[in-house]
Amino acid sequence: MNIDFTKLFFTFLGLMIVLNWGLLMSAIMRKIGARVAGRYGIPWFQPWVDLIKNYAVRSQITHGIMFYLGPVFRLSGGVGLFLFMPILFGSNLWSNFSFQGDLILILYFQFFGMLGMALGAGEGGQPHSFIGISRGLSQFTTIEVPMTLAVISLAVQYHTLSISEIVAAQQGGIMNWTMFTNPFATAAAMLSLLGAFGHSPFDLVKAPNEIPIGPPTEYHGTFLGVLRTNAAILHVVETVLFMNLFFGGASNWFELIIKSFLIYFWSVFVGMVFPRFRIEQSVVWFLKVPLILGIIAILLL
Amino acid sequence: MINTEYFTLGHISLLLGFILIIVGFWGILTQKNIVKIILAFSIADAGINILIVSLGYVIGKTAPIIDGSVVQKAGIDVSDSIVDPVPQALVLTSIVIGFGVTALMLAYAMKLFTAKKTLHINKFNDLKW
Amino acid sequence: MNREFLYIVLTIFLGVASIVLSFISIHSKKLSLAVIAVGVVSLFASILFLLMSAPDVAMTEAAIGSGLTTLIFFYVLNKIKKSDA
Amino acid sequence: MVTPIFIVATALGVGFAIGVLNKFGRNFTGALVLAALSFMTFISFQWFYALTFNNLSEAYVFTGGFKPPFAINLLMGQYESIATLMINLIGFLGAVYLYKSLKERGSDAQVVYLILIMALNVLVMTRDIFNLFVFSEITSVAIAGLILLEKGTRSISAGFKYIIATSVISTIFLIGIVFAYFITGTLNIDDFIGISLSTYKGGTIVVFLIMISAVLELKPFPANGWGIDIYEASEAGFSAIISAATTTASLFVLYKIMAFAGAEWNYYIALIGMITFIGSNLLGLKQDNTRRMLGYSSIGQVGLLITILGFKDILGENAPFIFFGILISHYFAKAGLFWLSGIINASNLKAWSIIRKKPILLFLMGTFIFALIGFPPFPSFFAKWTLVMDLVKTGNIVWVIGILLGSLFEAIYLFRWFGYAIKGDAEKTEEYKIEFHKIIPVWIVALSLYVLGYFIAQYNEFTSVINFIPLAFVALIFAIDFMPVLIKNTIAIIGMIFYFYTIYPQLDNLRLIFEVIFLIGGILALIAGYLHKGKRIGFYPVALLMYAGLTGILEAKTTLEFFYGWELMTAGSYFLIIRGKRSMTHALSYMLFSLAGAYAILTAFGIASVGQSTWSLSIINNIQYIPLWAYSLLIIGFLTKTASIGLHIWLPGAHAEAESDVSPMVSAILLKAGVFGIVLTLIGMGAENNQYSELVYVLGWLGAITALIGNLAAVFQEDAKRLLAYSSIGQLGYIVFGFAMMTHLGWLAAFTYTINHFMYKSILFLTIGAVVLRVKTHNMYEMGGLIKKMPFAFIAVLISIIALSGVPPLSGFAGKWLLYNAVILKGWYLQGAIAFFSGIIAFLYLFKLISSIFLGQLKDNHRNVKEISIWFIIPIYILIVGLMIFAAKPELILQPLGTMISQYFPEGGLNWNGGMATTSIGYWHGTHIMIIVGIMFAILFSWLAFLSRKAQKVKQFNIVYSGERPFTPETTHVSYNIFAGYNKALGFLVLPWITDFWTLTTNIVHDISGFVRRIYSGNGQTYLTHIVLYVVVIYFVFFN
Repeated sequence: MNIDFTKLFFTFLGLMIVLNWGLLMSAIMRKIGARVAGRYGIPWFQPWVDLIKNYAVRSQITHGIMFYLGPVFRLSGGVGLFLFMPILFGSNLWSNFSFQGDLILILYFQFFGMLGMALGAGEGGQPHSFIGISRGLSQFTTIEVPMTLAVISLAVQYHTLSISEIVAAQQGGIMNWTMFTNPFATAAAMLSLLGAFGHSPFDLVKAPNEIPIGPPTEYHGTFLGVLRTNAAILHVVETVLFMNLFFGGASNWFELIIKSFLIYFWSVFVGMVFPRFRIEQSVVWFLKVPLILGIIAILLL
Repeated sequence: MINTEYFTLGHISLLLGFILIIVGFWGILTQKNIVKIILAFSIADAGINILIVSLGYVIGKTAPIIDGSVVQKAGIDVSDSIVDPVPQALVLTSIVIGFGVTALMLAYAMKLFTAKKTLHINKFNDLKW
Repeated sequence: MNREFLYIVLTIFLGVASIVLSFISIHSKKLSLAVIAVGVVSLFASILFLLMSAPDVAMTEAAIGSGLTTLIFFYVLNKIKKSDA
Repeated sequence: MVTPIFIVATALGVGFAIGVLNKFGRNFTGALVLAALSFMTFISFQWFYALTFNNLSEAYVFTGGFKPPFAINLLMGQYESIATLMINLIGFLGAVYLYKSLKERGSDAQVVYLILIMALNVLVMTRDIFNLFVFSEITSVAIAGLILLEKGTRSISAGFKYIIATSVISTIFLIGIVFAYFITGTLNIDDFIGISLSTYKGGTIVVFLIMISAVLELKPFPANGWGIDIYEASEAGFSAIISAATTTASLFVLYKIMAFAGAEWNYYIALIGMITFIGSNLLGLKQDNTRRMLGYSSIGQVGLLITILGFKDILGENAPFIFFGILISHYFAKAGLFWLSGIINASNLKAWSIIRKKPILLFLMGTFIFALIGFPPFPSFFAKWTLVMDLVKTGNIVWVIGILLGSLFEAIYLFRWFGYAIKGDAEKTEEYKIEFHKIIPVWIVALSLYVLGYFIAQYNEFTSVINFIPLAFVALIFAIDFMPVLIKNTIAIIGMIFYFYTIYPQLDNLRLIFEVIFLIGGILALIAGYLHKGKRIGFYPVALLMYAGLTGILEAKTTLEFFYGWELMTAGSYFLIIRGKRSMTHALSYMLFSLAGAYAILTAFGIASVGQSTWSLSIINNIQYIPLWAYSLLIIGFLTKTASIGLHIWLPGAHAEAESDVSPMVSAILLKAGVFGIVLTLIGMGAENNQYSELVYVLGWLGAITALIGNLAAVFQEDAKRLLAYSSIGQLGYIVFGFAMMTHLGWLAAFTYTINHFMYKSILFLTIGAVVLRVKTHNMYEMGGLIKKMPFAFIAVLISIIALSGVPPLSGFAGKWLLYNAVILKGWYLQGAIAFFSGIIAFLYLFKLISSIFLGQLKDNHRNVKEISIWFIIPIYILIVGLMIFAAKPELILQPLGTMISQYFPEGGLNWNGGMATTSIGYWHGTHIMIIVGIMFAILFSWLAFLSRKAQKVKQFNIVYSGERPFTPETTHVSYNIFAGYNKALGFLVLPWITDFWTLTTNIVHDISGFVRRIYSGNGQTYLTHIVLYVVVIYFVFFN
């Protein structure tokens, strides 16, 4: 591999943009949530404040090597997804390293962070971490089923697994978007997105109110900072993935911001409306409607 | 009417032999007393012996013993005037064997009785399945 | 011819008697009676053998089938009776 | 040459002499009997040798100076010489065994014994049918007399039942003989053959009477209650004589009678035999008395031999070989087992666990059981093989199924018994002593089985089969089994390395892949064996036997060699599995599934050989007769070894309970034998151009469902090794799925999985096994926090689970990526989706595995455990290096694989551009991804490490849990049933339906067995009724 420093610079720049946009987006969403609930909410810059505070905490504790590795795996997962994702259509500089692997790489790289996080959380020995992780993994398995079906459907539809080519195939008008050419796959994937973001009704994994959840209480300071950084990046990258697959991709940053915001908003919106599922309910739910939609998407091919 | 051609000594004995075998078998299968079962074997044995001899018997021929009653002429096969000797030899063997088997059965009967103080065959079923 | 007829009559008589005796032996409640009946059947059989030109068979049957067999039956019955008492 | 009449003369002469000389004491008479028997054996052997090797022609012996029919004549032909040799030999050995019993009973018993053997000789040799009757009566009387060698009421009633039953039978026989004489005027069998008896008026009835009594003498099911009792009730040494010698003679009588009965009888004889074979073995299932069970087994074997007699015309020139092959195995093995049962003196099967105290007896017992079932290298293996091949070739597949079904029943109870012996709970530790004169005959028959096996293998088409090098090596290891592990392990490893070195140039690429897995994998697993102290008796011979079988499969050029290797491998792995604690039942079910699978393969090979002139393995490439069935049978057979769903129930227990270094052998290595078989079958179907799309379609679904159910079941396990075992089922499901796609990419994916699974499952089983050795429990919820104690083990598990889960950049991703591409290109979307769903489920159990064992709180009782043994770390890290190389440079393996697969699927392979692999839809650069992820990971790690450089290491319980600080690990315990919610949602999928199904099947079969055996009421008179009814039924069946 010849090291292309221009491209490396752009990649790093893109990562920064994505990070900041992710932080801003989460602030906006929390604000919206608060307003819907009749509260005032946080200021828009709160996530940056949190992040800086976290990185600045002086006293820290560690439970062992895996305690370190957990957040690193997690952040590697997020950054890696970004690295293997073409961000803007038609731009070589903003396509990162997406030419080293295709959609399957993206799908499986999601697990990199999951796995590392699960292990890191386990190292602390906090039982709630186990509970949270086991619930998260349980739910995650079924979320991936409709997603897989949708991806297969897409791959067959466009006869490629390259994200860039899938985006390319959707150019030339809104009606070419997968959303319209393959609505069932889109529907299935969008439902699985709800689970992937873990907002209500699928937020038992984080269960922010009832129990002190494992990782975010155990992890603190720089560890938590790393996790928050990753959350911001990951949210944007996931929305970008969906944008690329179903909504025609983006040819400039503005389009990216609008589309990713709307996709993200969808999950927040649903979360506002529905109560929380128990874990077995969400597992079964994902194996009902989204699964059927996914199967239809495949059968219609 | 019965066909008189079959109404001969040999045929009657043959019939008798069969009947005795059947009666004997019937006894073997129905009697519960071990000694009686052995007796039934004896009856069947007698039946078989009668059967064998009657099969070898030919009217008007004498016993397969070369004595005065058989006209001996040089160059003439005596087998024309005597009954078939082979079945009789068989019967002799069969009688002896039958006796041996009966004796062995009786020895068993005695041992069985000593063991359980009964001769009822249904009581000796400790080996099964 | 006459002798032939006599033989047949004798055979029939012996046959019927044997069958009756064998039934008696199978159905009698008394074991000793049954043994004697079988002995007699055997004896009749040896007469029959004589009629059918088998004198040596007849002798053997009379001696072993009728005589010895009956003897060992009684021997066993006695033993059993003794050990029963 | 001593004329055969001396066999009779010697016995009679010595018999009379003993009557005169018994004042010299019983030892003298006993010696006289032995001398007589050895002389008789010598005569038979002399004739056998001359007739077989010196081309002497058969000899008639005329007695009394007359020609038949006025005198009796004896025939000594080749078959007669074999039969009399067998009878006299077993008579001699039996006399040695019974020496004390006979002596105790006096010289009369010795004479009766001698007369019995003599009578059996005459039964074989005589050509006079009335003589046959006389000597069968003598036999009956002698047997009835000798039954009384055993004291007690049971033997008396058994003997009485025997004598009345044989009297009834001989009455029927005598009537038949008399009428035969009446209508033909002769009693000579040769005359009967000449004049074809059944053409006479009433001839068929006569033949019927003679035939039926000969059959009844062989104790056909179900008219055989009287015959079974004597096996149970008489003295063990005498049961051996009845089972071995009497049976041989009676079979010979039937053979002689069949010679003149006419061909129309053959079918009915075969039918009678088959009913006996299946029925008797079915009833054997329910027996818990050893002798009685052996009795059922004897009768069953005789049934099989009767069937073979019925097929003698169809089998043609192979018939004698098949007949004697099975007869001799039965004869030696059953005699040996009965003798053993006399030495061990444990009437109940479960009580046989006391045999363990004398491993050498266990070895003998195993020899006999494997010989009975028909494993190589025993004669029965070759005979059964030939039998099945010939029957299938002549279109008698239904009969083959019957034979295999009966054999399976027999295997069930014999191996259950063997399992009790090896692994049963030792209830009472009763001492038993081995008398010298009793064990010698057992040894002789056992060794004879091996020797005969060797010689039989030289019989025409089998000559090339046995690669004796691995077997000789196994024998060598067996011979030095008394040495310490260090020496044996080193020799084993060096031997395997050397063998691999010599063998690998001869193998094509396909086989080389598997040879590497089998042998190199085996060597790595053996390294862990250095951990063991002491001798580890019995381990090395069986492990090497398995490897010999595995390599035999690969080296096989013919179907026979393949099957030979397959059976060796099954035998070896059975012993490996049963070595584990609590593995008795699992080993049994493993053996039964393996046998059933092997029988399916055997039948398929038979079908494949129809219309072919060669045995070459390539005949499965071109099956002409019912190919779909043949391929289905092959696949089913191989799927039992890959443990596909439905056929998997043996696997979890077998793998979980096996020893720590055996689990990788039976999981990572052994299962690949099934994979190899499936590959062969699919190639045979014609790979790309196959016409069996339905079959592979079904196979694909089966693979996908296996992957799903296997992985899902793994999620809910609490036993670490059981979890890995279910995981293996799932992984093998992927492999089957990949092959079933029948595309280049599908195969590439499947091979990638095969290689990967070998590596990471070896690592996982070795590591977990080593951990289990340290912490003394399999239960994950009893472990925890071991990362601090065993960092090497943790890293190994971490790397292998990342690889297993398919997360990039490690090698598992290669398989996932290939499979995804293959599925999309093939169009199997739904199956593919199921396979991927199961792939994600793998995360659940992998997380459970690593976190429950290594993360969380360290348990108090594990505070002093040490790192896993260095002998495990070495092979584990060698494998990790392999895994890493595959991940970093996938093209090193995938490119040659692709070339190899191109032979079968020339189209649709990967395009390689440097390290970049592309398909028509996707692309992947393994090396670059590895580098990118590595660099990124390193940067981020150093960043975090820098940021939290001041982080303070805290004590174990520095956590807060629901507002409390825990002070013992137990209060933090959530590793039990951690996926409870998942279980509520999806647990119904892995309810043990399949186990229930097999349990139900087993129960039904056993209930049938229990119900049917009630016909054996124990009442002698009922048995007589059976005989009479049997005659009537056969009469109506035959005369229709």
